Amino acid sequence: MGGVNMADVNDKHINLYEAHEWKHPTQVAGVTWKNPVGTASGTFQYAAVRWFYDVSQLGAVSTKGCSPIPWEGNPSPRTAEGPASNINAVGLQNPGVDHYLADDLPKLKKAGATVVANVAGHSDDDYAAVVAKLADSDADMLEINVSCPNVTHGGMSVGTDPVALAKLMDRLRPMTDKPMIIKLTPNVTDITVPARAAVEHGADALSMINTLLGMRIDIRTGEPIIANVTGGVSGPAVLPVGLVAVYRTRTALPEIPIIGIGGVDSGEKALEYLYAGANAVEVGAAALFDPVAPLRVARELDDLLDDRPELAAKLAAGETWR
Amino acid sequence: MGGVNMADVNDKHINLYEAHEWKHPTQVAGVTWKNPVGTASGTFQYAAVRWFYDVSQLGAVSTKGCSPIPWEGNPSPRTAEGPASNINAVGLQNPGVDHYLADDLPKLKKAGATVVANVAGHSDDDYAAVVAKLADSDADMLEINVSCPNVTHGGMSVGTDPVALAKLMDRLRPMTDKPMIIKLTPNVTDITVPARAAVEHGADALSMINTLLGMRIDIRTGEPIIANVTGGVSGPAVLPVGLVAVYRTRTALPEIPIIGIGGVDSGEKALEYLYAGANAVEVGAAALFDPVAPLRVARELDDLLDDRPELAAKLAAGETWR
Amino acid sequence: MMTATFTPTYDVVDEAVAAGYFPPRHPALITAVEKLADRVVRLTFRDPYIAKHARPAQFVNLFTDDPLMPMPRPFGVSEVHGDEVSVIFAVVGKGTAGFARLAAGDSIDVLGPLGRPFRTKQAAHYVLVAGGLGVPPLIYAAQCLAGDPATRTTAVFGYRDEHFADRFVEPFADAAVSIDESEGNVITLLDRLEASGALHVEGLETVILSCGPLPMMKAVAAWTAKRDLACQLSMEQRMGCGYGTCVLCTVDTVDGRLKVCADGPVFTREQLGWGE
Amino acid sequence: MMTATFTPTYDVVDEAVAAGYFPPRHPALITAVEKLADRVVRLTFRDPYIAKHARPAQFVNLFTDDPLMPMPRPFGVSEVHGDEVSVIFAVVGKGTAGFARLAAGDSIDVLGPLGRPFRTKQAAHYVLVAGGLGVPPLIYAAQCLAGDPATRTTAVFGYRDEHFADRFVEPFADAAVSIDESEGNVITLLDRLEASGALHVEGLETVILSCGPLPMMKAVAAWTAKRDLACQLSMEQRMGCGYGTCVLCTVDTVDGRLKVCADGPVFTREQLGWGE
Ligand SMILES: Cc1cc2nc3c(=O)[nH]c(=O)nc-3n(C[C@H](O)[C@H](O)[C@H](O)COP(=O)(O)OP(=O)(O)OC[C@H]3O[C@@H](n4cnc5c(N)ncnc54)[C@H](O)[C@@H]3O)c2cc1C
Ligand SMILES: Cc1cc2nc3c(=O)[nH]c(=O)nc-3n(C[C@H](O)[C@H](O)[C@H](O)COP(=O)(O)OP(=O)(O)OC[C@H]3O[C@@H](n4cnc5c(N)ncnc54)[C@H](O)[C@@H]3O)c2cc1C
Ligand SMILES: Cc1cc2nc3c(=O)[nH]c(=O)nc-3n(C[C@H](O)[C@H](O)[C@H](O)COP(=O)(O)O)c2cc1C
Ligand SMILES: Cc1cc2nc3c(=O)[nH]c(=O)nc-3n(C[C@H](O)[C@H](O)[C@H](O)COP(=O)(O)O)c2cc1C
Ligand code: FES
Ligand code: FES
Repeated sequence: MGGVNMADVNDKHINLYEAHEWKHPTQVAGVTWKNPVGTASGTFQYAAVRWFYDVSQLGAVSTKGCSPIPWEGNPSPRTAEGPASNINAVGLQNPGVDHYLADDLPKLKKAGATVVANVAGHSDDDYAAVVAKLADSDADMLEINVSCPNVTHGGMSVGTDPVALAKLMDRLRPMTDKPMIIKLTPNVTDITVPARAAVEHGADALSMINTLLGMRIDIRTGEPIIANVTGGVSGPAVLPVGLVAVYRTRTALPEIPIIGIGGVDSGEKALEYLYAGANAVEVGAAALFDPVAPLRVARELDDLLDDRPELAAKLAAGETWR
Repeated sequence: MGGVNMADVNDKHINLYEAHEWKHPTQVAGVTWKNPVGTASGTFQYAAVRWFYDVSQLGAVSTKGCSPIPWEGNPSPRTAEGPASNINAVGLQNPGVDHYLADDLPKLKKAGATVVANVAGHSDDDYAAVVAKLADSDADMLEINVSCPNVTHGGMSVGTDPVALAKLMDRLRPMTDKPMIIKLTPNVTDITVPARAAVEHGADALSMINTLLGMRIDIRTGEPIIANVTGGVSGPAVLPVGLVAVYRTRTALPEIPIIGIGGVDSGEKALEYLYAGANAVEVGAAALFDPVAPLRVARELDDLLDDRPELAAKLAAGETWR
Repeated sequence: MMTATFTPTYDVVDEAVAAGYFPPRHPALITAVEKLADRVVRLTFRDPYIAKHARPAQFVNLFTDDPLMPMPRPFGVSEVHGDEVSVIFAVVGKGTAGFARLAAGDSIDVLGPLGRPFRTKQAAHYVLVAGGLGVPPLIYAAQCLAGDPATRTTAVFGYRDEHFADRFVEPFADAAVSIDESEGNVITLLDRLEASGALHVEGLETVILSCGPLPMMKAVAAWTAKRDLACQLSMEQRMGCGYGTCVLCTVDTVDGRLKVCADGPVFTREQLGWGE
Repeated sequence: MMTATFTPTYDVVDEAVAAGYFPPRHPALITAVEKLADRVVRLTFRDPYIAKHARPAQFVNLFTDDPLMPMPRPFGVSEVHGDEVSVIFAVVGKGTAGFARLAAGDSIDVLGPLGRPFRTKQAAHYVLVAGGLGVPPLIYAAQCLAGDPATRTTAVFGYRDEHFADRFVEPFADAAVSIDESEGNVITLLDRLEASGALHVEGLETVILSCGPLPMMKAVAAWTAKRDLACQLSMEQRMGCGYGTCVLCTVDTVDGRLKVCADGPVFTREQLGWGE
């Protein structure tokens, strides 16, 4: 009467709390990540996550978008659920770069994390002000968020306009030697256009995708659920959109390091991004649904790469599958 | 020991095969639909669907994109699964407009359906050739597909370029008095830009969204699953993206009739589109997963509208919620 | 069919704790599901960790097993008995509708306990003012304070119609009164208690702990402000994570936008700037 | 938990049929799930409609109950007994892995029977050539032809290793031979049968029905073309709907791109332009 119970059909048990020797590192713009899995900006706060796992175990942690002064973000409610997705409209609330330098960053470095400092701005001046302060900091890499759909100035308005993006890059690039990642939005017709603009103007790496514009309506009231009406869609639902962004960008720009983001919640999905041409991935919304998701993805991927020595070797050498 | 069994928690049983008096019609560009639910182009073929239900029961049926001559479409495999989505790369295979006029259209009209003839093209000439033949046909409405992501010419390349779209509209508009719906793509930064171009150049209505660009990779081979590499994402996952397209377009263009499409698989989701400002909805991928989905959505919505007399009255009068 | 059944191949809670961490999301065995009123359900699950650590106004994230609905559903702990934890919830949407269909023997994924509790260290007369589905944290406050001889508790519960939670709070509270909309609301009760002198307990400060719909809590805050009584309010907000990582759950306070999940859910009237 | 259990509140199949339509997707009760070999499973469900109407090479869409995986999984019918229908499948991905975890008493959503069957009206010696997971339609062909005194059937099955389907086809076929990769393939067997004269049955045309991996079917087509034997091949393609509405499942034929689900899955060698 009972169903078939095949060992190989069941999910493998990984004990996340056992010490683990990472087998498959990667390189992103010259920076070694001990594994190809990081956290995605806005879904990782050290103060919250440190209770759940040792953050130094991740490839890197990308911290919440940081602005020159504290920002209060959008009014609540800021979130709604989509089918297999989260919709967020934080609007980049954060305590500002000075707080970041005094508090989050030193704690993260002390904890042994490889830190990607995510930079937010409403204007070129804003971005420049933050980059100036981070230029000599302990951050390992900078990630310039020109792709937030939840602010009216800066954010996505830069990432969808290759001319504005080039101008911003020309301003920021000379300010620091730190590897500079540009984070791009999928809310464009052809993501390779801003990608190329960023690379031609000095980006060391690209990360993609930020969230897709979306909304939900409460059928009890007929009104949008999110106070800001629209938000950014992320989570499992966006996986195919993230993959195509990475794949097309890899094809258009064979040399640029790429961090693949969007819908990663398992080692297998991380692997898809690596096959699409990414050097590494970041885990976002999945961490909202389970705090340890990024570490679990890293562990699953580490095992999957055992069976893929060619891919693993390329990643370790700073190369990519395609 | 047993769980709570609340009648109101369980899904309501609707017998789709019982005769039903439709209570809540809508108007799209002056054409009455007996209910606000149609089929989405490419997911409805009369020859397949007629075995499952009486197609005259739908608000309308939008037929497969029709080209001047038969098109063979893309090589196989043409599809992959995304999380809560389908990815398709048909590439507009169809037997051409002459076959449509000789076969599908007369059969559909004989069956009592309200028919939206979807028009495909690789060039302005192609579109014009099809519209010329449909101008005096029995089709109730025309739907110009300038949003297919799976062809290299025409399709999305027109829908993402407001200048090209305006030019196409200027060519097609004088050719027919039939209500002309322009079907738009979400693969743009701001869908209200092509929407406005279409409306200013004579569109009677807009339908949105077509599919989002996406792909999957087979981790067994490291290669894309779809022969054409990329395809169009549709199904539950795209709901928030479709809603935002309708909402923003309604806000920008208060008067234009809009057909909301994307991820509708229940009366409740259809209702979200109506609250977002749509006059009607179309059901696409859901019909791949269950042939009778469009009819079920229509029946569920008909009941939901009973409790929303204000919305129902607006729709019947050709107005919208916002 | 692809539903996770409760066959824990390893104990993720123990492993996390042994390694010095907080337990991640994990499955818990459901031991009881009861209907309390129209669309109101009490669900109990076995979770020694949460049972041991939860404090009043702390909540747990419950997760549906439908991957179309991945977001956490937060619910205040309403009671703990041994290693069993109860929540009481209203069926408002698809997630709670699914939870209501669960039965003893099923499993449910949980994360918790989360949030900062009511501050109840001080010897005081705690007046537990709840409306509607705000009752759970106050039942649990009564339960936790029941063992403390230095405090007194009076439950003041307002319902729409059925008094579904009286029987849960009565065994714990020193006094309990309730009302439904046909008669009035919690302010009606507070006025009555005040008039009868029942709010005043010799030698104990009166502290109001409250949870319920926003208009009710604002009224309670105003009522306490007029009387200069301490007032702690447990807030609700749509959440992304429930553990402080996403900043999706903010409430406006005099100190700016704070997280309901990690800075709250309990805020003082003063923090919220209410009733001044 | 939100899994649909088999509690049919109404019989959607009967209602559809009574109204003159084909049944839509509906739940069916699973009556048996057996492991046949490493990652090969036989699943049986009760479905009087499909049991009554299915013909060899027709298939059923099975659906996972995980809404992240909404697409149909098509499987050829392998046997019908009374009102029970069997399929045999390999565990290749997450959908089939989920199906393998099902047990008798569970329910599964199905749509079918779909596609055009093998043409077997003609009195003939049907040689049923299958490789790997191509066996199900040929088991069912043997079963359906077993009752027909005007035909003869010979099953020719090739496996990678375990001969998991011999015991299903042997009761039905007039003769059955099988082989695995350690020894050769179906062409090895066809050559042997030809050499022994076993392919030839007095007064009956020899017709090859085949299903299996593409390279095998191409080899079979070439083999039959050389001998000018009729050859029908049951094809596979990734599908969107399985019932002809989406044009996602095409195969290149001499008549253009045809739908595997509605124009096939059975195509003649000539249609495919193979082996010429
Ligand atoms: C700290 C806290 C404690 C709570 N305690 C209780 C309790 O003890 N009993 C109780 O009945 N309810 C409580 N709630 C509200 C409860 O979380 C929601 O009613 C529930 O999440 C609705 O889920 P759903 O799937 O049925 O609704 P849906 O509308 O289908 O849910 C969609 C999304 O919106 C969220 N959501 C919807 N309504 C609310 C809401 N009012 N508050 C927060 N998120 C919401 C859901 O969590 C989910 O992410 C609490 C909320 C918070 C923030
Ligand atoms: C007409 C027909 C009859 C079939 N009969 C059988 C049979 O009797 N026994 C058997 O073991 N297999 C059969 N198959 C193949 C079977 O459908 C796939 O192995 C199965 O769908 C894989 O599902 P999955 O969820 O495990 O794989 P996943 O890779 O997780 O599935 C993802 C998607 O890809 C599709 N897919 C993946 N592989 C295939 C494939 N080879 N063919 C078609 N779709 C695929 C799935 O249907 C699903 O939509 C048949 C296919 C067709 C077209
Ligand atoms: C709550 C939330 C906040 C976010 N904040 C930021 C941010 O500050 N900066 C940024 O570059 N991206 C931000 N993002 C986008 C994510 O980093 C990521 O690009 C996106 O969510 C897609 O990945 P996912 O599908 O794994 O979530 C945020 C996402 C979420 C869900
Ligand atoms: C298989 C398939 C084929 C499609 N073909 C067409 C087409 O020919 N013309 C068109 O305008 N849209 C086409 N579409 C897009 C749908 O009409 C619809 O806009 C899209 O799928 C989003 O709706 P959904 O989420 O309900 O599927 C097709 C979609 C699918 C899934
Ligand atoms: S819900 Fe994520 S910070 Fe509160
Ligand atoms: S799978 Fe849809 S037409 Fe064949």
